[in-house]
Amino acid sequence: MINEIICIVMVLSGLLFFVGGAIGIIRFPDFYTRMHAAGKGDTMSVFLILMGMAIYQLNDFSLANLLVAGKIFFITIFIMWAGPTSTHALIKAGIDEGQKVWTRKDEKGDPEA
Amino acid sequence: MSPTNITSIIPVLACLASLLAVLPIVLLRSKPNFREGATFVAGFLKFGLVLSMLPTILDGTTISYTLWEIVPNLTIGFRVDGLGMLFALVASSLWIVTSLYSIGYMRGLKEHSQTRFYSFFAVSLSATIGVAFAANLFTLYLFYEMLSLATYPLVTHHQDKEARTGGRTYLTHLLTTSIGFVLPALIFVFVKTGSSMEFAGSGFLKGYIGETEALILLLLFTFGFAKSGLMPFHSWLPGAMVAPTPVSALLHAVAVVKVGVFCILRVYSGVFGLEFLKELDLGTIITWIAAFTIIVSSLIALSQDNLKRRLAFSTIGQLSYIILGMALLTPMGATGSMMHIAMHAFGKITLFFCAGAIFEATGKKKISQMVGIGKRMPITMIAFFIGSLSIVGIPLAGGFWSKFYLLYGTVQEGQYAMLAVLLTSSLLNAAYFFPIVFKAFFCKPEESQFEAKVEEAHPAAVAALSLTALVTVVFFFYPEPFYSLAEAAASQFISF
Amino acid sequence: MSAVSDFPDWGDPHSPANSYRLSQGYITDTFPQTSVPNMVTAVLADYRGYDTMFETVVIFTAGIAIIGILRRYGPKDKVIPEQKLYKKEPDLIVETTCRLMIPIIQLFALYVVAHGHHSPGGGFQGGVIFGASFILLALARDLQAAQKWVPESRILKLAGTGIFIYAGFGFLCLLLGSNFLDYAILHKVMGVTPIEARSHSMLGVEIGVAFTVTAIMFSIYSNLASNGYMKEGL
Amino acid sequence: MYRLSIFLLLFGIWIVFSGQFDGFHLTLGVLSAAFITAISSSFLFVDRSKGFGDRLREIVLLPGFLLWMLYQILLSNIHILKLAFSSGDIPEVQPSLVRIKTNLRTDFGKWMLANSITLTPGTITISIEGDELLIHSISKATTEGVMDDSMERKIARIFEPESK
Amino acid sequence: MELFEAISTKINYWVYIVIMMIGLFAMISKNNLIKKLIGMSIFQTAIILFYVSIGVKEGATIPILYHDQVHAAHGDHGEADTSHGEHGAVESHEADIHINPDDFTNPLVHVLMLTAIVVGVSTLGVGLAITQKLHREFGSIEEHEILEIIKSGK
Amino acid sequence: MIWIFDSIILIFLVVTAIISLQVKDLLSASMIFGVYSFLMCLLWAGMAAVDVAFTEAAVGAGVSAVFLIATVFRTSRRSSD
Amino acid sequence: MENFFTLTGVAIFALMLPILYRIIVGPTAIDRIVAVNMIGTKTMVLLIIIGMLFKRVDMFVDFALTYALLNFIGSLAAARFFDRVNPEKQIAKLETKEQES
Amino acid sequence: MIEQSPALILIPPFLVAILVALVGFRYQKVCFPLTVLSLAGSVVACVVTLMRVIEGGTIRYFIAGWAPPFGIEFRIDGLNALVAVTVSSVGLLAAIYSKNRVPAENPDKVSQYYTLFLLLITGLLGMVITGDAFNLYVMLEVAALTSYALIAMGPKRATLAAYKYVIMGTIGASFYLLGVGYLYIKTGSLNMFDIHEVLKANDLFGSPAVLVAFIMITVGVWIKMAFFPLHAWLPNSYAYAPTTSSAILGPLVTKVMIYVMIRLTLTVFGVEYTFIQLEWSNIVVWMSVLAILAGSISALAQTDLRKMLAFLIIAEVGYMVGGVWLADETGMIGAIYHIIADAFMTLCVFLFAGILFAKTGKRDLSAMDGQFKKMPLTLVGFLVGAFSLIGIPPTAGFFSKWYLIQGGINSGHYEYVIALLISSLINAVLFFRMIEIAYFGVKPAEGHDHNHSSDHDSGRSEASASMLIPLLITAAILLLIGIFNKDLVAIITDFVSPFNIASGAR
Repeated sequence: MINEIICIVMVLSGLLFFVGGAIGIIRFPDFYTRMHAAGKGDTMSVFLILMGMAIYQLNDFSLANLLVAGKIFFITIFIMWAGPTSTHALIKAGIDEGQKVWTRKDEKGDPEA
Repeated sequence: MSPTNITSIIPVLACLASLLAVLPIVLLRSKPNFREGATFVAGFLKFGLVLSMLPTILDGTTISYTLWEIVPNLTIGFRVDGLGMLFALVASSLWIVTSLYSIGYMRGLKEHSQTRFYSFFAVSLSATIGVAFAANLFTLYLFYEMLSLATYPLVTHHQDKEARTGGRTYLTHLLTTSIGFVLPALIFVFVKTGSSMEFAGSGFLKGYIGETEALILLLLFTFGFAKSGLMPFHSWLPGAMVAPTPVSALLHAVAVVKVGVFCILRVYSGVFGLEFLKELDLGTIITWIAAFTIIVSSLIALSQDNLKRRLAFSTIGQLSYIILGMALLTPMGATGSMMHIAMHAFGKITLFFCAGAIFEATGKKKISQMVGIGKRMPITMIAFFIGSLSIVGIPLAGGFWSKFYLLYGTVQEGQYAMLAVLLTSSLLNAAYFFPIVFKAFFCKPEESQFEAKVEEAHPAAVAALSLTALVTVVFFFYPEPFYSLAEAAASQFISF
Repeated sequence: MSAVSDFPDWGDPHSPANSYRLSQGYITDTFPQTSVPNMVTAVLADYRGYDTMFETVVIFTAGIAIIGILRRYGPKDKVIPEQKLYKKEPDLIVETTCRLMIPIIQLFALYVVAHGHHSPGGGFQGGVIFGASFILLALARDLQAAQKWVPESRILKLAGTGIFIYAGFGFLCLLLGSNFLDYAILHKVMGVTPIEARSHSMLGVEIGVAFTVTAIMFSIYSNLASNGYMKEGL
Repeated sequence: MYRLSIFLLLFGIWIVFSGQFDGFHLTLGVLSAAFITAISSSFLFVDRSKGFGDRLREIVLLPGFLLWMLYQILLSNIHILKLAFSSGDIPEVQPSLVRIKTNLRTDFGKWMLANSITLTPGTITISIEGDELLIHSISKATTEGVMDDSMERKIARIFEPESK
Repeated sequence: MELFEAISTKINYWVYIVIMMIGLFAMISKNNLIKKLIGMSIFQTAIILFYVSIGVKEGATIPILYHDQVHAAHGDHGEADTSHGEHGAVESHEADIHINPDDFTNPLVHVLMLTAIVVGVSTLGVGLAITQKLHREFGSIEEHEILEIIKSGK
Repeated sequence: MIWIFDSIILIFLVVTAIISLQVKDLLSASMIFGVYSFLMCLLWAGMAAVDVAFTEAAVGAGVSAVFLIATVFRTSRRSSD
Repeated sequence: MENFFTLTGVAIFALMLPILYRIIVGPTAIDRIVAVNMIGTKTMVLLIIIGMLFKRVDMFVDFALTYALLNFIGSLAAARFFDRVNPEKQIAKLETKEQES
Repeated sequence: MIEQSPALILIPPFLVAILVALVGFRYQKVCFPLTVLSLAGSVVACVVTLMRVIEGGTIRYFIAGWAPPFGIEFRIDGLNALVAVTVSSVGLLAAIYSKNRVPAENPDKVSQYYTLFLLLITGLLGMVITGDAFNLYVMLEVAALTSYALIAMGPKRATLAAYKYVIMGTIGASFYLLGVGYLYIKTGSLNMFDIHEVLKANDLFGSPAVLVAFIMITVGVWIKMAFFPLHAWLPNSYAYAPTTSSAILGPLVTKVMIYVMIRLTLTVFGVEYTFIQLEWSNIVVWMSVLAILAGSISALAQTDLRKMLAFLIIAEVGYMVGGVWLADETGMIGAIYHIIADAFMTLCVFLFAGILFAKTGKRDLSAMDGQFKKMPLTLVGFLVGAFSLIGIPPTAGFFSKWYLIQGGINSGHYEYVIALLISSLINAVLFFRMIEIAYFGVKPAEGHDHNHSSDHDSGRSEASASMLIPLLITAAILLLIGIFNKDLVAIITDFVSPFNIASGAR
């Protein structure tokens, strides 16, 4: 039961961060800032949700389930490696492509132009 | 009256004799003498084989041999009867003569590709004999097609522009009609009867098809065998005149056109049966078509200046005699038409030989240039005269007899219109042949028309044409073999 | 067409016309007959092993086809001289990540191949993942690095070996006197029961598939990415 | 020795993956781990000079660091959330590019640092050039956050104890 | 609700047709060669969707046996493994394992579609290779441009 | 329960399919095709076709998207339609 | 609990909508790619959730992992694409501009 | 070993294909002998299987030993075996022909070429001998992928043609797959014979799903065989592909697809359903009439030799589709016989086109200029093929036409008969135009200078033996299967007659 509650809490908070990422990706003005939302929001929320699942999986404890939880944990580790790297790669790609950095100072123009 | 039948492989051998001759001809291509020797050997062999069957056939017996069942229910079979024998006899004998002539002609003109010429000549002859001895419609068609293709290289032998056009006309006509008309008709017959389409003395189609179908089939067959030169599909014949003269001779006298006519006769008698045709009263249509062709072609012939073209149109007319005779659906008409196959063959081949000889010796093709040539080439022109006699149908030449029987047939049937047609056309024949002879012998040539020396053609050619002329005369006095063959055949077609 | 196709009685419910003895039979009989809990794998590699063999051949064909279409050999085609080849500036972050990942990906790929019997996966998926590890290397460094690891000749060898393994199992059955691909006969060689022989042969077959897929996936990638030169990639 | 340890590591991972403990699958595991060790062991650890003790210390200290990182990620997410839900046209957003210098020497250390910076609030590493990191920062505050080198020191304590 | 459910069970088939038409349309009408290939992939996927939809059974699980069933078969038959775990679907462990076909989706279509996916990716690969070759030779991947080049070039 | 997922995914599928064909930038098109593949994979997972989903995940998401990108890189990125 | 997972799934789908919006509208290709990357992550989570619903997570974990992996490869490939098509690096330019402003 | 012959049909080309890919990569010389050997092995296996079929009736071979609905089955009857023999022997001949051409046209890629070549044959053979609807799809794709590549390995325009082929071929194959899916929904089976049993047992013939399945399968197969309105991919592909490719694709791919159509109509859906219940025969026959006419007339307009032949293939496809849909036993026999005959005659003319291209480097008809002098033997081989396409007696083409026309008359489809005849005539025109050019030269000699011209190119230069021998063998085969067509037809009849296709009465 306690597992379930932990799970629900974690999943919900994960969802919350997802919402943050999703809103962020719409609202943020330029590519780089959106990248912040995407990269960070995803990593954390995936971590939370998956760990929630893993904990729920341990509800009835057995070796098999432990291993499944271990695998889920492994995925999260993986995400934590891969997430920043791909964020980094993409943001670098954006710079290579010549995406303009949106700055507060020129407020007159279209931020993305 | 059912003729007794024996099985023998001789017809096959007769057919194959010339086909196999191709091999030595090609192998001996570097030695012209041996090559032509091979041609002769094959020719005599073939003639001998054909002749060896003659007595049997004259007894009223047929010889048959089934070679191969190629499609279920359909065989490649050989069967020799009177009509086939008659035709085979003419063809094989004339091959020898033509070979003789062509040696003279080809060597005289130093033509190129002589090996190819002789090979395809031999193949054509095989096909011709195959047609003559075909036991069923299918075999007939096979050899018919084979003949069309084998003669193409002969027609276009010169390989120049004219030859190309002529050859194209030739093939277009023949293939269009054979594939477009004969083949469907053939398959239709096969589908309807389901039989093996063996020629029977009195036809086998009766009872399988209705009147309309019969009419359509009849027309398909009649026009389909376009080698016979019936009027709408005749134009290949003058077109094919571009061929070397021996080929023209072969085409117009022996092999090709006679094959066409022969096929038509075969179909009328062996497939439909003359009685069946009579029952449906289909003969009249054919006679009118034939009559039209006769008159029109004769009229056209009058206006031709090129000798070979004139002969070609003459041939068209003469062929229609044969069809007309058969379409009269009387025994006498049938006999006459069959005899005309032979008689016209000998007559016309003589004429062509002569035309070739003139061309070889002088290089002239036009009639208007031949004034006074009779003095220079007396033998040739005498032969020409005899040939014309035969074609016109005047006594002292074999043509008289066949025409006689044809006329007799019309009278017998009471078709006086046809009688009139035949007579008119004979007059026209005379009108377009005799002036040539007259001018040749009795008019003075304009000066400088001929070069200094104009002599007779190559001896072989002269020999050949005199031979045929002689034979033509002989047939007037002794038409017995052909008459009895024709009568035997006719008696099978129509029970008296 | 779209209108008509609605007519037949579709149905997700568990008893449409498709619960014919075929699928029923597959579900109930696979385990007793082959001792493989993953029915898909069992059907794939055994009942319809012939299909799968040619599925592998399709992959192989695609690889060869792409080499045939795109590959450019010879000095005259070498439009880009060696020194003008694109030199990627090293990116430490990506490279390190990939370096750490690649062995684990490969291990995972092998795991997928080996556990096709018990969980989803099998030769094909494992092969793709394994191939992806090479692609990852090529992306992280450059094509040359990956090429050094699996040069073209080795790709072909690998791919061919894979199919040979598959067909070899089939052929062995044939030689032992049974039908083509009838693994049960292999118990004579393996020394286990026929059922287990089927199970083990399936694993062997999957390994063959994995070989081929690995090689061909990388081959396709390297050809496509280098436009046939195999010199510089994406 | 290096290969053996890699092999053992991989085999451990295999067991996590596999979840089957019968002989057959373990054999397969040994084979695959050996295979991977054979073909790509050189990828895992570039720096082989480190002794066993160093590795052990890394393993011991890493979880702590990870937990701290987790906390940082949480912070960064909250930060994003705050930004996302703030009204108006997000006044706090004021991006800038920053260059910071690092004292870390090893590639692995730099990598760790870069990734950590990416995961911490409001900053993303764009590139590493020599010992300089180019960082995109979302606001003034985060720029300042990245300037202090506490993170770098933590990483250095784990992976490069001899430096500093 | 009944009606809604009826529609929702058939929605697969409707959508498959829609997707197929999208793919077909793209294959036929697009000018860009890569777009065409993407359309082709979508088209193929639609077919796979159709097939997989055939095999679906309401309330059935993935076509892999439960561990318990496997163990029951492997272990001694007499020793009944009582731990059902959370899976209630296991019927019995008596003499032999008993597998209820309704509990598992149809594995056959999955097998077929594995093959189809593989074929799809192979075709895509070959198509892409041909596209690259075309670009190499004509310098364009727009069909109408290529056709113009051919027309003007020869 | 899963049919809810199914229906949502199906709608998404149609949308992504259309987008990926309408986008003028081929690189985006291939990436969006990747999304399409993701969704397909989800759909199949939802339909209990695990192996198919696995394959699609491997092929659609990973390999074929990379192939497409490689080709776009080697040819041209702009599309007239 | 099952309902909870279903609702979670639906919520994640709902969260895909804004990302989808970014995909449709996304002014540049790279925006789209970022969005695609995000959808990939969400898909992975969804996979696990589906596994939960089937009560067979052990089967679904494998390919969630595959998924994460290949998603990574996909975005890496896209990034490399930009790396290659823009050979002159613009980082320096960007910085100078930054300093000017 | 003899009872394994069905499996052995496929194994030699399949395994050797891979061997070629492996070994040939390094040693190019071994590719050709290996290819020929393996195909020869396949031919032997096919012939053995045919003999067994003739002796003992249908052979059933269970792959992997599972009984039919579960496993995949080869069910080999007269039709299969005949077509298999045809396919493998055509493959063998084309392989021999390819000896010099492949290194000439694709110097770097010999091993790949042969691998693809062998895999194509494998795929086609697989399609022919399999008894499983889905397996057929897999084989179809093997064959399709290889043929895309084989075409795309040609020069510029071939690539575009190959692209078109990829698109069309995929649509076709996918339609086929969909059709199989519809069938599977209704019957739950994939084995062709089993499907038929189920359809019959549950009386599903009225179901719209089966109807849609039928439509989809038929349309899919039609696309693949380039039936007239769906033929757009074919002409350019075959015209611009490497010569060996067109020599193997032209004869085989469309023919095998027609085999597939026959197999599906007869075995899966059954005669009753296809011809009687649907009442589509008339429409399809009219379509085939259109196909024949369109193919022939388009062929007339071509100057490119191979393109012309490609259009002729479209016409020939019309023959066969029409022949099948005449719903007449003889027509069916004719169609099946025509598959075999047409495979060889198309091979013959494509081989010739390849030789010509190799010799002159020209694609259009002017390449024929005066070739009679230069390579008479080659021309003889070509003539046989041409005559066969026209339908001139002793060759196989005549007899197939014979049966087809017979079927047409039997079933009262005179329009089909007429179309067939018109097409024959057009073929005649086409080929005699070519023969004329070969015989006379483009600009015919002006009477006097034929001596001159014969001096000019007196040198005879036959095609090299590796090209000439297959051509002559093909020509000989054409004559042989023409002359011995009765035995062939007996086998076909044995196969067709149990289906009780209505004969005659209509």
